[in-house]
Amino acid sequence: MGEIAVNDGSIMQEDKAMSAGRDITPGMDPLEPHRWKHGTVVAGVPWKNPVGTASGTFNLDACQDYYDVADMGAIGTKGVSPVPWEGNPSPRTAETPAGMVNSVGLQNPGVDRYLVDELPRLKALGATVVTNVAGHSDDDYAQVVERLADSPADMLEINVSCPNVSHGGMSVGTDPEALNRLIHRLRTMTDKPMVVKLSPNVTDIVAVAQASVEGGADALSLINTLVGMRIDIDTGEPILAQETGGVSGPCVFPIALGFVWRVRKALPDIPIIGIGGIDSGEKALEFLYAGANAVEVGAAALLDPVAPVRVARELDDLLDSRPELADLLSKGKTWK
Amino acid sequence: MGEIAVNDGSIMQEDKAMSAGRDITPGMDPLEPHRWKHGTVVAGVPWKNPVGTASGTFNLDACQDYYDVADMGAIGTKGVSPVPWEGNPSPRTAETPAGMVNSVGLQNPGVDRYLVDELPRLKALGATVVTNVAGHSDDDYAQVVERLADSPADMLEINVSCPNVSHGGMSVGTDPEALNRLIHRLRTMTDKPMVVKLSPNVTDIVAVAQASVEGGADALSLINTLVGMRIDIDTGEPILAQETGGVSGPCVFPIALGFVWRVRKALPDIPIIGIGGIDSGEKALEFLYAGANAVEVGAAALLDPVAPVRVARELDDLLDSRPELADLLSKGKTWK
Amino acid sequence: MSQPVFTTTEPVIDRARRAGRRPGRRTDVITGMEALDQDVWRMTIEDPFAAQEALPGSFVNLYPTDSMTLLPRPLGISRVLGGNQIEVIFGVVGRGTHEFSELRPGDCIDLLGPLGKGFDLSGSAHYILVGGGLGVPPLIRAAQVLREQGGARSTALLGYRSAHFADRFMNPLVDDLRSIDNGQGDVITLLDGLEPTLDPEDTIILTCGPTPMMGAVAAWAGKRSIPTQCCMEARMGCGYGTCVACVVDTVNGRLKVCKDGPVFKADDLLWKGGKH
Amino acid sequence: MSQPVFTTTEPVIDRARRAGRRPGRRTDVITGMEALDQDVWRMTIEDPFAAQEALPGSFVNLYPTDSMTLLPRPLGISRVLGGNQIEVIFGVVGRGTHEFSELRPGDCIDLLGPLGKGFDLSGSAHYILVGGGLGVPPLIRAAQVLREQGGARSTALLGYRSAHFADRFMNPLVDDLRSIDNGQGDVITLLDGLEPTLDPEDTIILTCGPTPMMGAVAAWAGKRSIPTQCCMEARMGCGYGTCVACVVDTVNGRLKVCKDGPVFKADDLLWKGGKH
Ligand SMILES: Cc1cc2nc3c(=O)[nH]c(=O)nc-3n(C[C@H](O)[C@H](O)[C@H](O)COP(=O)(O)OP(=O)(O)OC[C@H]3O[C@@H](n4cnc5c(N)ncnc54)[C@H](O)[C@@H]3O)c2cc1C
Ligand SMILES: Cc1cc2nc3c(=O)[nH]c(=O)nc-3n(C[C@H](O)[C@H](O)[C@H](O)COP(=O)(O)OP(=O)(O)OC[C@H]3O[C@@H](n4cnc5c(N)ncnc54)[C@H](O)[C@@H]3O)c2cc1C
Ligand SMILES: Cc1cc2nc3c(=O)[nH]c(=O)nc-3n(C[C@H](O)[C@H](O)[C@H](O)COP(=O)(O)O)c2cc1C
Ligand SMILES: Cc1cc2nc3c(=O)[nH]c(=O)nc-3n(C[C@H](O)[C@H](O)[C@H](O)COP(=O)(O)O)c2cc1C
Ligand code: FES
Ligand code: FES
Repeated sequence: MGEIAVNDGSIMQEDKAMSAGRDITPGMDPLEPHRWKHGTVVAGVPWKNPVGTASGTFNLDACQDYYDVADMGAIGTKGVSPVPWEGNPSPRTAETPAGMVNSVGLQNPGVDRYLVDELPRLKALGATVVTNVAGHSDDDYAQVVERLADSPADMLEINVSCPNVSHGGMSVGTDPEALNRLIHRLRTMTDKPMVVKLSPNVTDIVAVAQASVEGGADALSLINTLVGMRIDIDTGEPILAQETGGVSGPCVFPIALGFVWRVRKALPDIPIIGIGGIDSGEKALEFLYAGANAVEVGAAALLDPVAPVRVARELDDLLDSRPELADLLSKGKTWK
Repeated sequence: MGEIAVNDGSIMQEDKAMSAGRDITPGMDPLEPHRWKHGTVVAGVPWKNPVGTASGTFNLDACQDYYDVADMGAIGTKGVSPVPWEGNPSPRTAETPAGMVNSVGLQNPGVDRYLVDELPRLKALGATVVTNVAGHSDDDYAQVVERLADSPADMLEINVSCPNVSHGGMSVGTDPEALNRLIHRLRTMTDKPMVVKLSPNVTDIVAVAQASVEGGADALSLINTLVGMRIDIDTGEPILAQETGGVSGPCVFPIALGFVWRVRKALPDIPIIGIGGIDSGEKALEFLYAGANAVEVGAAALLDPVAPVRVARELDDLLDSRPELADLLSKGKTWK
Repeated sequence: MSQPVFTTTEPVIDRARRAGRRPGRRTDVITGMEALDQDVWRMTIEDPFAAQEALPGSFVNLYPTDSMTLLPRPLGISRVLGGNQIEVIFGVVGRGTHEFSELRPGDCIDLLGPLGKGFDLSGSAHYILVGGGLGVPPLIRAAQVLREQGGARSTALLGYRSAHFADRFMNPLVDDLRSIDNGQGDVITLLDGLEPTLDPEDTIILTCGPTPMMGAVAAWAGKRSIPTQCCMEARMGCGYGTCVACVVDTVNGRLKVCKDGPVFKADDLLWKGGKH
Repeated sequence: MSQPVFTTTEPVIDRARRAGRRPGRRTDVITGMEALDQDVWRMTIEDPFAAQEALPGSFVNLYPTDSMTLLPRPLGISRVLGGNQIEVIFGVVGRGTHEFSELRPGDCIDLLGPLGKGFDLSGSAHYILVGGGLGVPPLIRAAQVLREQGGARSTALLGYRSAHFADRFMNPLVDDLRSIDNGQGDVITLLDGLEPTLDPEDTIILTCGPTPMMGAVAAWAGKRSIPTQCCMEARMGCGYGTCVACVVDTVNGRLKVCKDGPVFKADDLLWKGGKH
């Protein structure tokens, strides 16, 4: 084997994909027909694989062009509010190193429209649906949960962690007492498995997690976005119209993993959906070892529509050689 | 201008540098002799340019091989404790997307050694020195500040935000009352400009900032590292011996910027040193527009010893075309 | 050591088609690269799917490789060439387009698309294509489709900052081409010049360019009751309709530029500072 | 469009020298690339500074380009070639070394160094170089320096998992070479075999390889009072002594592998589970 003279094109392509901050498995085809081998159970709800879409990064009309939504472990849908919300002014996105910051501000057509449009269509397609609930006040959340109580949604995810709305959102999610009160109230209104989505913008994640569980949460999902921003050095002004927004993408991965780890240590039994920077089966697997029952893919789906399916496929294969972990997950248990 | 057939080597080199998450200015030579054009003032202390080294990422013996320490706006030195600390077990670093996580745990030879070794040598070389103070308890901090009170250090930086020590460190920095008490006590012990270094792992940064200022802080520096971790998927175990550590590097940049922005909005007059993910003059400039008086370069210096000088040089040139900002900084004032 | 590439174009497209879906992001080969002006480039890319599905007004997401630039760069398709290539014309604005400008034939680039709803070219009328600078590319594709459809008359009115870099692509595709640069006036000057020959009842305006320019064109056309379609711009998070980052205010609410547009009826748009 | 490159090797080195400093991170050209075994590569890099300053035991930081792999990859310098090139021999372990293995002559790589304190070769004695697998490279450089210095006798004892991939580089540089692989035994087998010919008073052992192997060698030598130097490994944050990530416990406290080492006296090291 002597000196090798030249690079060839195929290496370049793979190098490029990796350097763009995308974790990819060479040769992986997410659309190839696949029989899922390793399922999970989150708060009693079976997922056919441990990978879902993260709220706000899935839209049925947009995504079903690219993959079969029934292939996902679960579909997390965009936050719905009691009435349509028009969100924040534009621009709503900026780039950050290995990530992005958004200030969409929960623009959505409201729960009534969701109930006649996206939800029934998703169910008809065979999806397991996690419906994300948004509000500006306790009453808002209550109104949405009430409307969803006897809908076909499989799980409700209470979003008390959006940094992009001025009331409700993150302000409830960072105050254990207020949060406990809210979850208590919502608990009386529905028997559906209720997931509380936690904010990373807190001093003590365990206190917030505990407040949710004591309030009656069946599961926790974390993390939502971290507060952040970018500034345009030509104008000296923030790039986002809303000034600050929520940071997500690969850059938040180690931070999200640390949050899941700490919550799992403190609360050994609560089901956890790990979210934050996942763009490969390997990163998903780190979350499972940190104690998550399942994961969701967010920003990565914005950069490639089929990313969630690809992550699910990669993870399914990685679990083949980890029978102990796969077995725990399939029984609704977690690592350690 | 017809079709162009081939790529050439020089383009490749620049592309590579950029894709590795390094922001570089082509052609920039940080070691070229340079007369600094744009200084700043932090809590009354003049810096010859607005760029310092961040604590824990500068070591005199290591760095002076590569550049003249007097070229920096200031030299932030590693946290010193009352007695030598041996830090955490190895491994102490892991990689994360566009960043790293460390759990050094403030290994340092103690304040006595610092006073006869690194500090006098730095002063003899003409450096402006920000001495970082570490402790496990209020008494620890007090002891170090006492020893430093009539040392030649130009500023003291109270590190109440290290996530890698079990007592003191981050636990003080996340509790406004405890922090206020500590700073109050230290204030009585020294007239040196006292900077409080804040943790990003808090719900309400403004409360912590305010507690510091009311306690007597002359300036704030932020951010220290964010709690995070990585897991080895071959073993299922954390990569760091200490399990979790502190995340830094380009990935934290938008988050750090958002923290500085919010503190500046709430406290228009307190001097701020912005830290987090800075690896170019442009990123430094974003911090100045967010309201910082100066910045410090941390993780970027680990990846290239001359990075702090390069950032200072790039910023010095960028400020040429921003006379209004340069003028404010030179007077100890900030943007907006 | 070299492993199979994860997404060469053809297999990705084939598999998606077999699955009844659109192909996701894939790595394409650049077939041509030409400097048209200072910091303006023309790039051709081999991608049979994009070539076959490109509507007039469609764009593609191109992705830089730098980890500071994860978000898509939406660029309008200017022409389809030879059935399996698309052409884009882009200006160097920031880091992403700078990186693109350094690519050369044989290099690879990641692509998603084609994306977006195109111009409605079903009406039979005299089409006036009013373009400004780097807004011209989608209008070239519109002219190409009009020419393929046959029947309709087309006139292009193009405004540039300086060099008339896109005239030579537009020229063979329209019946009449008039262009102007900042030294001489703007597209409204051209519209005013054309007006005497126009029958408002039999005219459709397609416009693409800076938003203030399109606002002025829409106002000009509105006064004359000439139906106008505008191809809008917005900062995008995904480019394919999933994130709601790219909104524009319309009489039908806040819509997504990437999926509900980029082409909107001028009458439906709420221009900054109220309607028109 | 192409701008001057920020750090070609020569100017960076020249400027640093003029300023009386060491050059920072720079972009070098790869001059040779050869597969030595399954997943073991030999790479040569043009860098006059590293070539001139390389001590026996020095390493260089090489940097992958992927944004997931920002930290340095420390690799021992195995030889200096022609006065302006260095050679490294590395195994493919993870993402960074995988990326390196796909580079080819003419490609570029970022480098910092040479770094670290080397073996002390000042004693006149019979040097026994005991290496394991990918720990052999720094010993090749030690043999090269011993040969350049002249005078001292040298014997290499090399242990491999399977293929004896480094023998052909070590062989011309030592007086005697004995190697072994897992099927036959380990370096202790070789040491035992050599023992009858050794005069402990006139012997110095240099060792580099997996830590347990070096521990065993140090214990073997300790019993016979043969002075031993070990070239240690640790996960690094910076590689040049600034971050205190890479520590090893010694009788003199927790020291930095990158700057106080990588070479330490076996007697100074506190081996896991107490001092030998
Ligand atoms: C539907 C559509 C079609 C377009 N077609 C063309 C075209 O044919 N030719 C052409 O030259 N340009 C076109 N643009 C604009 C082009 O997308 C931007 O110039 C490009 O994204 C700038 O990227 P950058 O990295 O160089 O700039 P940067 O300023 O570094 O980009 C930072 C971020 O802002 C976004 N951004 C910057 N400018 C714009 C802009 N004007 N519109 C939308 N996002 C922007 C980038 O995509 C990126 O996310 C189009 C935009 C849209 C929305
Ligand atoms: C002073 C020194 C000299 C070395 N010389 C050689 C040599 O000549 N030839 C050779 O093949 N290897 C050598 N190594 C080991 C080499 O550095 C690692 O194999 C390499 O860093 C692995 O990188 P990766 O990206 O492939 O692995 P990954 O596991 O993906 O790396 C992840 C992180 O762990 C670090 N890491 C992983 N393994 C090691 C290790 N064994 N030691 C230190 N850090 C590690 C990496 O640098 C990186 O920061 C040396 C190590 C040190 C400390
Ligand atoms: C554009 C965008 C919109 C989002 N909208 C919502 C939302 O409506 N509800 C919610 O709970 N989280 C929302 N999120 C947060 C994500 O669900 C996820 O928690 C976060 O982005 C971290 O994951 P990631 O790093 O994989 O993106 C949104 C994120 C993005 C990027
Ligand atoms: C290896 C390492 C050691 C650090 N040690 C200290 C320390 O001793 N005291 C302190 O206040 N901050 C310490 N920090 C935090 C940095 O000073 C800085 O606040 C943080 O890394 C964010 O900046 P960056 O993203 O530029 O690295 C350390 C950071 C790193 C990476
Ligand atoms: S950019 Fe995501 S919806 Fe348009
Ligand atoms: S790796 Fe930073 S001190 Fe050794």
